[in-house]
Amino acid sequence: MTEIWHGLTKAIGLIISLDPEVTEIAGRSLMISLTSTLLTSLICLPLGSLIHFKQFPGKRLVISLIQTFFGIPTVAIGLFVFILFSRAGPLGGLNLLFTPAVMVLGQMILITPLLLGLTIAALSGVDKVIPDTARSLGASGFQMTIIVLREARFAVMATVIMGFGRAISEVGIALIVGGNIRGFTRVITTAISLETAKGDLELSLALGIILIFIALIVNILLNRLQPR
Amino acid sequence: MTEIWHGLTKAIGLIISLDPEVTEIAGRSLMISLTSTLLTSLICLPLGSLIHFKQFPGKRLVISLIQTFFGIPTVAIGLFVFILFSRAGPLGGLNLLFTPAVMVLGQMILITPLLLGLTIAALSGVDKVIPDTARSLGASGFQMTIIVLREARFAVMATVIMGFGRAISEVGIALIVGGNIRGFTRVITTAISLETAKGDLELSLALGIILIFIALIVNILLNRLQPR
Amino acid sequence: SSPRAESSSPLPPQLRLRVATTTSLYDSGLWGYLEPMFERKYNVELDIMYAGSGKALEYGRRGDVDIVTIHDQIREEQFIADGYGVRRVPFAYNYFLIVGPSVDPAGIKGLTPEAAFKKLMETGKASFVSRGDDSGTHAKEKDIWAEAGYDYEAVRNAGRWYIEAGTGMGPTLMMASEKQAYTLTDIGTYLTYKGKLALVPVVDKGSLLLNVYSAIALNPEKMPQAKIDMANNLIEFLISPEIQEFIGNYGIEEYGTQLFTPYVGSEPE
Amino acid sequence: MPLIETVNLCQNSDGRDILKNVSLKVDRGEVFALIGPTGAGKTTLLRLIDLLDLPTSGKIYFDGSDVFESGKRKLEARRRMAFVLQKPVVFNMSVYDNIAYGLKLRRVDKGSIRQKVGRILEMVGLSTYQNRNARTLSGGEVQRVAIARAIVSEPDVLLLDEPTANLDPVSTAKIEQLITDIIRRDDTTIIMATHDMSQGQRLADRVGVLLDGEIRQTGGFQDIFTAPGSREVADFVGVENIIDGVIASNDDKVVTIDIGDNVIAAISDYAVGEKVYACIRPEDVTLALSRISSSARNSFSAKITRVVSRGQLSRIEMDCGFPLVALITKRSTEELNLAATREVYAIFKATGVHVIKRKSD
Amino acid sequence: MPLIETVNLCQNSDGRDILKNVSLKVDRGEVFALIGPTGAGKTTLLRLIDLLDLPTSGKIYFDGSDVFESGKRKLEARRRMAFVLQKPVVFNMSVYDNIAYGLKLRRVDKGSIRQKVGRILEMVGLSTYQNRNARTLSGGEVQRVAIARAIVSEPDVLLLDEPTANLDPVSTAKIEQLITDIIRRDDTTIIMATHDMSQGQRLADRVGVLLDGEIRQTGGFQDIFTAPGSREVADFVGVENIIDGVIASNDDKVVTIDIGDNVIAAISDYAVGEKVYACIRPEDVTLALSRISSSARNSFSAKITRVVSRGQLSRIEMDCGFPLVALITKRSTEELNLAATREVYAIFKATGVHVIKRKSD
Ligand SMILES: Nc1ncnc2c1ncn2[C@@H]1O[C@H](COP(=O)(O)OP(=O)(O)OP(=O)(O)O)[C@@H](O)[C@H]1O
Ligand SMILES: Nc1ncnc2c1ncn2[C@@H]1O[C@H](COP(=O)(O)OP(=O)(O)OP(=O)(O)O)[C@@H](O)[C@H]1O
Ligand SMILES: [Mg+2]
Ligand SMILES: [Mg+2]
Repeated sequence: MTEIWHGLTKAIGLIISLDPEVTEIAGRSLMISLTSTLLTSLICLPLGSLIHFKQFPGKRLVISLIQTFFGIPTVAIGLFVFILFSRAGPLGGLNLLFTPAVMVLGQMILITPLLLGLTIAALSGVDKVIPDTARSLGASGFQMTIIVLREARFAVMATVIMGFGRAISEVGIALIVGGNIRGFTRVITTAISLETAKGDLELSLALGIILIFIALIVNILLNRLQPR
Repeated sequence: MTEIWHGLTKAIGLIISLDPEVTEIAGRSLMISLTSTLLTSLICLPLGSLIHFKQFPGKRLVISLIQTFFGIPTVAIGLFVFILFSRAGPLGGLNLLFTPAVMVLGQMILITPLLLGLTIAALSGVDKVIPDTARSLGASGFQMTIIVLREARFAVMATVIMGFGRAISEVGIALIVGGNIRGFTRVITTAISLETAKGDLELSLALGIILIFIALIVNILLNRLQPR
Repeated sequence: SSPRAESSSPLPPQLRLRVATTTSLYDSGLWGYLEPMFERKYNVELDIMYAGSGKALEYGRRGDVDIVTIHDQIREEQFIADGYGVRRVPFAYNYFLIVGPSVDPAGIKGLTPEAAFKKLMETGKASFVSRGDDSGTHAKEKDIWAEAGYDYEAVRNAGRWYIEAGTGMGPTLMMASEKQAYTLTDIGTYLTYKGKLALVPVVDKGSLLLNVYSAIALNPEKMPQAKIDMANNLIEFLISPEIQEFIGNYGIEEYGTQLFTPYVGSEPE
Repeated sequence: MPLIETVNLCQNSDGRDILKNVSLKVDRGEVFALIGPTGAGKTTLLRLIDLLDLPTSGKIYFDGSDVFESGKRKLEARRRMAFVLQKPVVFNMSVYDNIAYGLKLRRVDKGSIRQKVGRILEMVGLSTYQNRNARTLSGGEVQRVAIARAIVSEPDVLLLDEPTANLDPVSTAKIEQLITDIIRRDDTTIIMATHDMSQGQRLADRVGVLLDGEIRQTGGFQDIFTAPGSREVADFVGVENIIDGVIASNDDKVVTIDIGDNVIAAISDYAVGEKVYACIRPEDVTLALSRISSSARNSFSAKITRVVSRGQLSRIEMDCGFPLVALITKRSTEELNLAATREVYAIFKATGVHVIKRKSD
Repeated sequence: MPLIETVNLCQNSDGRDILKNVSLKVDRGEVFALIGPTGAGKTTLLRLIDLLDLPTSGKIYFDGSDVFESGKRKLEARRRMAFVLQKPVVFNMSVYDNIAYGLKLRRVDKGSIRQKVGRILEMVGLSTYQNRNARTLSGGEVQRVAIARAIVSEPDVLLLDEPTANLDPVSTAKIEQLITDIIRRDDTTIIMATHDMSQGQRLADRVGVLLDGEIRQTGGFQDIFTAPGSREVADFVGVENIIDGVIASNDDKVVTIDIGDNVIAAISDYAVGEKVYACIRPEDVTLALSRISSSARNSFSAKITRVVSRGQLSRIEMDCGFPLVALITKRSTEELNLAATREVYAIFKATGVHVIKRKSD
């Protein structure tokens, strides 16, 4: 257990001393995962609402598929994106492999089913009378979506926070398509996996604690955004 | 892109031929993740409801913390459990390291914040009048919880499916505390990571596709459980 | 694809022997063949954990395994000096390679490793991907830099051409191939990945590239639970003539070249 | 041209016909009341008119054009209407924001919003509540917010589903006043569903009786009230005395109806031998303690079986050989000292009897 | 011993006093109606009595014991009550399962459940709907399910919050009949909140007037109706004529009240010089075209300012030097040909005037 205490004190030490390497890695993690969460939210909140409100044949199946892709392993997504962007792959010409941009993309693929599925779940809890009332007052489809998302704001915000958590904590994609290049694509999770491979469990734990700390701050800030 | 097609055909081949090693690994993945999801659901659905319904000081903070732990990286949990159960650790005497049991435990830790947080989010969507009505008809706290969970069944089921997806797709814990021992603790995700390390991308993708296939079947079966 | 899927029901712990092995031995598939042979011979269940050398030794220090098989001589000796291991028993070796694009942009083909590294540093154009993960391979790379006369920290900060990947051998090779860069690799991993790589061996000679695999049983004085007898059985097994011969022939059929040279009887000079 | 016209609207759900061929025309500026018992389909019809649901078949014309032509047309039409739903809900925001919502959707500028919402808050008496979260309001307060929210955007058509169901008499009077003002000032077209027939009478120009998914009768309130077209409508509008009979004589439209042991005089066109119902509204029956001479043609000796108080009125149930119910003021009940078992005379005019043809079944 | 007693219940929310020192006693088998305008606190009080919320202060005794003693006691007490909420919701399950829910909670055996639910479905007229998902029901149908669900478990205490707000007159009559049956058969104690004063009158033994969070008056319906204890209560129970005055003479309780230009005769104990309100119920005012001699002491010449129709009654607003409102039958309105600007005589008895002391402010 001493490692855990050491990890904790080491984490506190690294945070307090603003260790430059850790700060840089943490900043990159935050940037990449915030970007992917934001972009995915912009796509998935409206899209999820659309799926929730529209009646169409095969709707149940679509929802089942979305929920199923909750369970896609990050390595599989990582490989898929890797193949796509590798020199021999169809998008190889973009020269994006082993860059933060492609890590964002991979994370977006990862959290898309999650954000879609949870948006639909969040909306399923809202009283049916709410969208009817909005429409009766003249709301267009989009305006109705907005107010219903607003009514379900607690669950919607949980969805976004959840998506961010998933993005910032995943390692498979970051490792495979980012490559864990020091000073360029190394993020906290890939750094942890490196330190673990090296056998430095304390530093790994310290980095894990720092990650949680970042998540906590983001969570608090996101919750501030939520209208009362 | 050819790798993706090859992966797909290989996956189909492995499924159709019921390849004994793949079947064994898939069965183990399923067993471990179903067990952890089931146990965690049994704890977290009632506990999440309790947190939702009880008013207590610091409630907002507790919920924020739960949501924050959405973002804990699997490696960190893996290391924590590893240190706990390693011979030098406090529970080393139990001799559980590198066994499926400890993998279940690790997955339970991983999905606990998720199930708690999403249960609370799911319940937040239910009209406040529903629990009042239940209580006015004589429901005890527990009975009220049941009916409210039932009213939010879509979101609750999404929560459970989501938890299962997270459990079966994670690799950090399985690798660190399970050790990916062939014939004993190897699950699909650790097998994928091994094949990736070995450079067999096609087999990795095939295993990823099989994982999704399993998730789909579980999803459909779970959705069947859901009352109309 | 498995020779032994049906006997998968777990045995009680006292009949299990735990081995932590370095990745290259595992990924090459060698252990996949040795494991059932040993199990049959000694009626024991082998649990094989693969990891980088650093982590494998950490498993050993924590007492979570009974024996380690790795390739990092300095740390191995330290491990024994610290009292964790009994003795170091080399059982196989091969040579590292420097691989790179076939056009050889830095013009290092045929040089000694230390001369090749010197040239890389001086031209500063052709990229080099380093494992950067404190693995045995990474340790070897650092040795070469030292031998070439550079301080490793200076190398790390020499410029964008020096890429620290911080991952395993396979991904490092893939990255080097994608970036058309040089890298240092063990021969086993290179051969398994060869089909996916646009890289060729450019430097494959020089005593510095020697890569020795050895087995260390855990010291029962420090780790009373360590199964020293069975660990010794495994060591004996590894250096027994039949297995030494098997190791020497392993992979020739698949890759067209020898992966490992048996240590016993043909020790490197 | 009617502002709203429905043609053969049908709604079918889970194999049940909820609406059957509903054809209605409502003119600009008209106030139309839909009345009908619980489950008749009032809400379903209003939802269709507000274009919230799609009918199984049939057409809806708004201002002369088919609204189902395009999604855009639907939104345009809906923006000219406002609907106060039967189960009013408020959004989880302040009372002010709830009421301002429709205006914001229409991109009204902030200043006008403030002014309009301020005025309407005043009108519904919720000014002091404007910053409260609307979720904490009482049932009646929610209903007032819902009404305010609907009328603040000055719609051409106002759809009201039981607008005062949760309100006490004083608030009801206020809301009715509000609606009356809107009718006067803005020439708003109103379609309302109400259980409260007197509300229908007070506010509506025309009434449609919806029974079991069908519009059975439309017309002025008084017409329907005094001359229901069928037994079912008569039942629903509270004609409690419906007596089976056969026309026994017809002397220049003054008929006598044979109801078994007795004969009722009435005014009707029906020929002798026609099977009919004689309908007498309870309030058209007067009671006397002695057989007084009057112009009323029908006078029966009766025994009171029950007296039930209904606000300022009393409902007197009697047996005259046939059951008969009268509604008289409480005052008269006290003055005449009416109570069960008392013998009285029940008197009603021939013109007070409405005759409906019985369907032969 | 009262079955339910509240002592100084206070409820405060967001700094507002919603209930202020409410002390009530309701006896076993009694039917108690809470009346009060929207936002008065009726729902809040019923929720406290059903132990759904905790009061800010005060106590509640159920069957003699303090219910807040323990969670278990609360559940026990709550299981002996049933509450039909103002905004009834149904669970997302069949009508049958909705009604059976409370019985299942009490672990009643399947056979009895089937029998009880079957009977109650019959009573509320929803037998054919038993397998429908309750979410698809109409507003009134939902309300009937909610009532059925509450009474099927045969509670000792039934709490009803606006039980017939969504129902048409026929369904209302049916539900009232149901409630009456329950009262008769099971000796159930009932506390109901209602806007519909005539419903209160029909069903309740005793009425409490809740104004602005305070119980202002309790008593028999007739007492409160005819002798409201304060101006606010008078206002609320619909005494539309409330006239400021001062007692000018008192001759053995027959007083004259100086109201400025006129004098009203009344019966009262107050001494000369006391500032009072004279309250006259509109229905106690009769109208005549000529000054007829009668026993009524008060007779004023008046000019009609407005005639409003209220169902079978007409509301006549007049100016007699002071404003006065009368409620008479529509029939009389027609016979007397009453309309705005007509000159009439307004007549009311001294005993029809209720005198309330004015608070000096
Ligand atoms: N989805 C549905 N499936 C089956 N029946 C339905 C569905 N929706 C509504 N109904 C039925 O249609 C009938 C009409 O419902 P509607 O809500 O229009 O009645 P209403 O006249 O507004 O009644 P109320 O006065 O009680 O509000 C009801 O009997 C209702 O149960
Ligand atoms: N959480 C709260 N914060 C502030 N005020 C509240 C809160 N909850 C209720 N109120 C106020 O308390 C008052 C009483 O509410 P209550 O629901 O008891 O009224 P009611 O008598 O049932 O009215 P109605 O007849 O409209 O149903 C209302 O004015 C309401 O706005
Ligand atoms: Mg309705
Ligand atoms: Mg209320």
